[in-house]
Amino acid sequence: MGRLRGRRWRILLPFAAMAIVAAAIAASSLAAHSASVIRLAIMSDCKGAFGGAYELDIGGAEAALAQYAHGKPVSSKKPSAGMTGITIAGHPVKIVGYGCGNDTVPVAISETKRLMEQLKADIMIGPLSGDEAVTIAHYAQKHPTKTFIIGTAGSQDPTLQIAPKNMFRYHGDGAQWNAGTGILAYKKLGWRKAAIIMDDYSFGWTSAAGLIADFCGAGGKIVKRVFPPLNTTDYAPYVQQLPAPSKVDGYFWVVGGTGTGPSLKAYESAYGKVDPKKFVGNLFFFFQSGFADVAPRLIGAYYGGFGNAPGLKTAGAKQYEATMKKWFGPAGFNVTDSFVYNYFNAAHALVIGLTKSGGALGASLNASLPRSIKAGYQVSNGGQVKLDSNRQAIADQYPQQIVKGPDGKPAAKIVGYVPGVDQSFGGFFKKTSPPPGRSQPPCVKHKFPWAGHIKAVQNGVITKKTIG
Amino acid sequence: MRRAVSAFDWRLLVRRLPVGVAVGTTVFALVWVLFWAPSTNFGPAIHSPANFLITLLNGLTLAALMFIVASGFSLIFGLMRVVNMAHGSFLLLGGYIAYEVQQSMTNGGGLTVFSSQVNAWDWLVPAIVAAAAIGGIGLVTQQVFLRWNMGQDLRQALITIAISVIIADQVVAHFPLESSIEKGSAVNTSWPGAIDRLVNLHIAGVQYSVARLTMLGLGVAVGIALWLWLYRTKTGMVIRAGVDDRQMTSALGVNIQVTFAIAFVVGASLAALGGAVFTSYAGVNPTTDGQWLLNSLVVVIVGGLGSIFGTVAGALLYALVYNFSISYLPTTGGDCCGQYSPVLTFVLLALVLAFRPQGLFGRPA
Amino acid sequence: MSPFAWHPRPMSEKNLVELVIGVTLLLFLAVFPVFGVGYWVSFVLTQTFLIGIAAASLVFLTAYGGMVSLAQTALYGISAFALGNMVTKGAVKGLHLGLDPWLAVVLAIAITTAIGLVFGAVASRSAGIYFLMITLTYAVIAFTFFGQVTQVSGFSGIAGIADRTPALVGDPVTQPNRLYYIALVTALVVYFAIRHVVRTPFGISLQGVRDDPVRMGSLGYNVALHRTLAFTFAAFIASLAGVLYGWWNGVIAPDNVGLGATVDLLIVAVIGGLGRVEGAWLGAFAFVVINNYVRDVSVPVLGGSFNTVIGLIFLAIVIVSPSGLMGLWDRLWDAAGYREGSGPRAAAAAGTAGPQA
Amino acid sequence: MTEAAAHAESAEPILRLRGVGRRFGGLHAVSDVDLDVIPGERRAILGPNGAGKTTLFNVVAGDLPVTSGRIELFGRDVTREPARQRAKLGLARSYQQSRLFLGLSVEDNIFLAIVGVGRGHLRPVVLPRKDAELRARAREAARRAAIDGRLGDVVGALAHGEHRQVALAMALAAEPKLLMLDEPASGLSRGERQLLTELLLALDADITLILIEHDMDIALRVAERVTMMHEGRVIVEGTPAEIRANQLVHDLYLGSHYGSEPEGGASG
Repeated sequence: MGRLRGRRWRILLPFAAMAIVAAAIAASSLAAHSASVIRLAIMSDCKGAFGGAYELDIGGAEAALAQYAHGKPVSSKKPSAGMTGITIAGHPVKIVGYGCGNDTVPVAISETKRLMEQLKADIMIGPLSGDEAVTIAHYAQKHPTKTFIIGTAGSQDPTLQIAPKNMFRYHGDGAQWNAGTGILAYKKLGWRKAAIIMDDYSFGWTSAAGLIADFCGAGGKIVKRVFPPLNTTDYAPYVQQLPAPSKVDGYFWVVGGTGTGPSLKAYESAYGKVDPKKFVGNLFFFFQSGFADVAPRLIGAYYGGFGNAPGLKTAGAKQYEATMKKWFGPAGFNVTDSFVYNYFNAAHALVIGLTKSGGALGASLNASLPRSIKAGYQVSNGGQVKLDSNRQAIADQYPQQIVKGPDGKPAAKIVGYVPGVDQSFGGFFKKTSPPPGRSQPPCVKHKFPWAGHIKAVQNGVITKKTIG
Repeated sequence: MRRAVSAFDWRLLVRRLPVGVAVGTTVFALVWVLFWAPSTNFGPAIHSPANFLITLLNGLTLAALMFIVASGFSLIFGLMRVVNMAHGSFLLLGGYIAYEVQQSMTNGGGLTVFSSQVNAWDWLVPAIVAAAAIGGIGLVTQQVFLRWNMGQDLRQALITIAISVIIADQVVAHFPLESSIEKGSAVNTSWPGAIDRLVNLHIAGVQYSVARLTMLGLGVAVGIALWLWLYRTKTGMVIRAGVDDRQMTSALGVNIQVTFAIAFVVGASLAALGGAVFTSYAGVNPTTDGQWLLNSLVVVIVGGLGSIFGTVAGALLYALVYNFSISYLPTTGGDCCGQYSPVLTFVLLALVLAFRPQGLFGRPA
Repeated sequence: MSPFAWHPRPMSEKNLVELVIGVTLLLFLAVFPVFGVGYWVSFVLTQTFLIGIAAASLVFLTAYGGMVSLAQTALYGISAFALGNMVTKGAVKGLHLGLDPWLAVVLAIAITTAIGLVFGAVASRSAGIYFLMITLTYAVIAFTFFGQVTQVSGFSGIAGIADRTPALVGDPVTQPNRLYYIALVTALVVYFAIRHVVRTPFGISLQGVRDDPVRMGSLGYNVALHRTLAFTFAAFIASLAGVLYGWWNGVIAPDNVGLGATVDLLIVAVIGGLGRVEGAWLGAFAFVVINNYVRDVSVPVLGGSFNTVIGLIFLAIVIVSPSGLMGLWDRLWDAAGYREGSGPRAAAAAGTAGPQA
Repeated sequence: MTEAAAHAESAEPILRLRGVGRRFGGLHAVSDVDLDVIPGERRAILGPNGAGKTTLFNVVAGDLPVTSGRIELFGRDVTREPARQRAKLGLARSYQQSRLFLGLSVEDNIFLAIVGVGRGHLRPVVLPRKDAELRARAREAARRAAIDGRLGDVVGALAHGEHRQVALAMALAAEPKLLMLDEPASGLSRGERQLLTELLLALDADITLILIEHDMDIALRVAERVTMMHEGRVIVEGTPAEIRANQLVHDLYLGSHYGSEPEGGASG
């Protein structure tokens, strides 16, 4: 090194600087961890197909923390600005970070690692979407000291197949959300023969499984299943495979997120204007948070819900909606949206669980998390959403219809009340049966627990009239 | 070749093999689609001519849209050797701009308007505004980021990747404008009422969308306009000369920088025009940019970079293979085979490139 | 002339300084888990090592073969998918063959290398931007294949790979240090393997192919074969990264090989510098750290999320130092000291033109 | 041995062209060329710019396929063989503008020329003894081309004249039976030309040499026979003396200006 002369030494200065920065970062991640603080992470999507739901998810969770755990939102317009003052059972709760997924598995897992390992969260509320939840369920299995409460994901696997003991879901999966809607198509619309088009991935299959099981269970026949890949540029060749409108009574339309508009446009350029009476969709037909672009042409169409019940006039619903408006009214989002509702219930359950465990985490929190929780849009079981043995919700569902709202714009209206839908559809879906897929489940007649118990809902009031 | 091949020359056979395979495959595909096609959705074309015609038209109209978008990409590449990885982002932003303009022209914001409320101007003005705006952004991009590093292919591609990352994030952060919190939602615009209907073609009783046929017409019009511009005007001649030999054109005393700027603006505007069309035809969302960057790349790779005829050929091949493979692959149960169409499409493209690395109409590297 | 050339020089003052820095860094990394922060061991650095290996396969092809490949992400994904399908068992997605973990590793590497051979053979007649394009097609084929063929994956991907690691690796969650050291050692082996190969007849001929393929033909070389084998070797390296990734992440999904991930790996290599193999790990480190620590930075006026910040950082790097951080180091060195007597350094620092522009 | 005697012996030609032609689109760069070169011969190919000399080299070496005719090398039909097979048979060539590997050192460039005609192109390990032997040969070739002072330097950093020397060293290192040099003297200084001439004259008698050269002094000093080309065709063939005396040659060539020729095809 003697040969190193003059100003060349300076070259090492950037390295010294980098070393200091690295040491500082490392030290800061060490120092920040204080034992009595409960560290909470909220995971949602800020990019990709569901990027628009980011603030809704965070808002839902934070409203519950504000209502039940003394939290104060930094901004009532922008939930992701943060929250202070959360205290549960005498323990301060810190939101250590918000996960930003993009509806893909790799980002979900690296965000989860960032939140749980770098930021050292003890508990996660999230994620938003199905494949993300599958991945995080596997992660949860390997990290039994952490607790995961699914935000609003609709895949079956996390609780039916993988079912880690530290993962909870206080809302239905994609199949549950559609329970009753197939029966409605059979009874109310009089469909007997229908075709289905579904996204070719796990949420599309799960969502379609609910409609197929329900419709076929009532006696209907699915004559054609078409499955376009996600993010298809041109849906025309797929739509072309659907039987012409004259050949079937209707279509189940399970193309969602960003595909609803393009696929319906492809339908219109193949067969002319959409006849809302020949279309039954899943939640994506009137996705209040964005994607509502297709709703105008679907006024009158029925669709499966999202576990939510916009316009339901029960005390629980009113209380929930008032709570949301109280904390995030100025943000201007639709509080009946299940992105908000499901995250709200998840956070609410967490507050109850932590209170019961006295702030203890891990196994004692898992044991303390409520096996049933009072929820705004739950009517059966005394207004309590109950968890099954896999920690998965048994919840009421509400088939809905797109109607013209008072301002002339499309609005969601609930038309039916399907009490207490469980994940297995009364034993129809099993851990051992093939998971929903392109040709699963088969189309068979089957009597589901709610068949014959679906009540009509008029003006937000559940009537005694049975509609399916 | 003057000398006849006297003995059996296996090397010759190997060299001719690609052509033979290509011809054989094409013939087989034609026979399959026209006369055979067992256990497919529609059966052979002779049994179901209507479905064949619709598949064909779907392919042609999609090819037209692909041509509009990809011709811009090809123009920029051909002249400047810039692989503009921000092309998809230009399309995406163009689509959102067209949406905003149409919203403000019709009911002043809110949800999608019905085509019955939309006249030709309500469609054309948004498209023109989008094209102009993106043309401007293209100009800035070219002047600020690409002008001073001509010839550094990879560096320029990387710069445009960075720009595309920024644009994509900015779109999600700010669009749609009227939404306060649900940014990054999918949006679509409406076709004018006059073309948003079906027309009876009087062939096999097929009813077909006028909007899609208009799209086909627009693609042809863009193609003719580009051809006239490139082959019948002075600027066009300079551009073609530039595609052939940049140094020489520059040495002839032409101000090549002005030509570059013009070509970049036109290329970016074509992306935005394609975006405006796509927003009416399917709608845009934050994943659209990647999709269309890929579509453009595939079209120009297959067709041959920098060739307008290559772009036509690439768009036709890609769109037709895509459409026909979805409809005419056999379906033997739930897990086979129609859904493998995207895989098949790309395998085919890889094979085209394996035998003609420069694309169908491209010159060797 | 390709600007990515590795210029062999006798041990200069600079080499010596680099050697000292390298050895110091290595010693530091070797003892880091003892006092290091858990997250930096299990997440930042292990990820840096394995992404760096994948990036090194790209840098190798670029610097010594003149081939900028976009297929490296696809290849390392293929390796992880192969591993996942073979090693997992029970009610998970994929083939869940439940093979012996070591056997599965060997097969995953063999399959990926064989696919690399086929991919390389098909692409070997292309060069420059056309090579970039055909390898992009490979990336898309891999993505659509794993997305659509549910027998081997589907969009949810394959999980549970980390549950079935060899005993040597252990459970990456509870024993992250083991995987850390395995990744570190693999990275070192890959680094020295590349350094060695480029000094062998094969490596020197490959550089000849990079500089002038036609001339190589007239000297008696089979250019296409060289390209094919270089690509195969790079696929082999990428397959190592894939196996490590499978163990480390436990999950592999089609989006791991999507367009975004493909571009990310290119970004990693470019940030590090496409001219020198060391750059691969430097770029991986910078990428991982930036991705993790710029979350709360917001851009005035423009707005937007941290993605805008990442885009701006990347833009700045490409504009300021096209040869990446390693290039920046070369320039700093030149600027900081006395000019050495002679040498072609100016040519090396002149900038990054395209591959065979 | 005199030139005449050499030809009279009429050994089996080392290179035989029959009716060789090469077309670029409508342009006939080379047409209907017949040529016989016998072992040990020194042959110069002359002709004005655009006469097709470099294209002829390219088709003989296999860098360009012929569009018509037949090429025999060492008694074997190589018309359809790729360039690398012809190199293996013992053909080495240089290029008008030196085609060197600019990112590699002088020694590595020569090393490649040696490995190219031998075995072990794909050997991915260093064998110390084997490589030492190959490198010793490379250094020896460098010494013969008087470039051994720059062995470790990157070729991209060398001067033009040194490039010529490296190219020559590479051609010699391959130990070819047939050596084809395309304007080795172009761009060289007077001193360098002198050096080159001496190198060529000292060339091993077993090596057959074909030379394209504009510098008549060098060409006519080195060559035993001369082939004159014009517009892609061979117009005259003979000894240097005969060529000097030929009126047609004077009209076509000696009277015209000297200079480098930008020809079609892969000449550069």
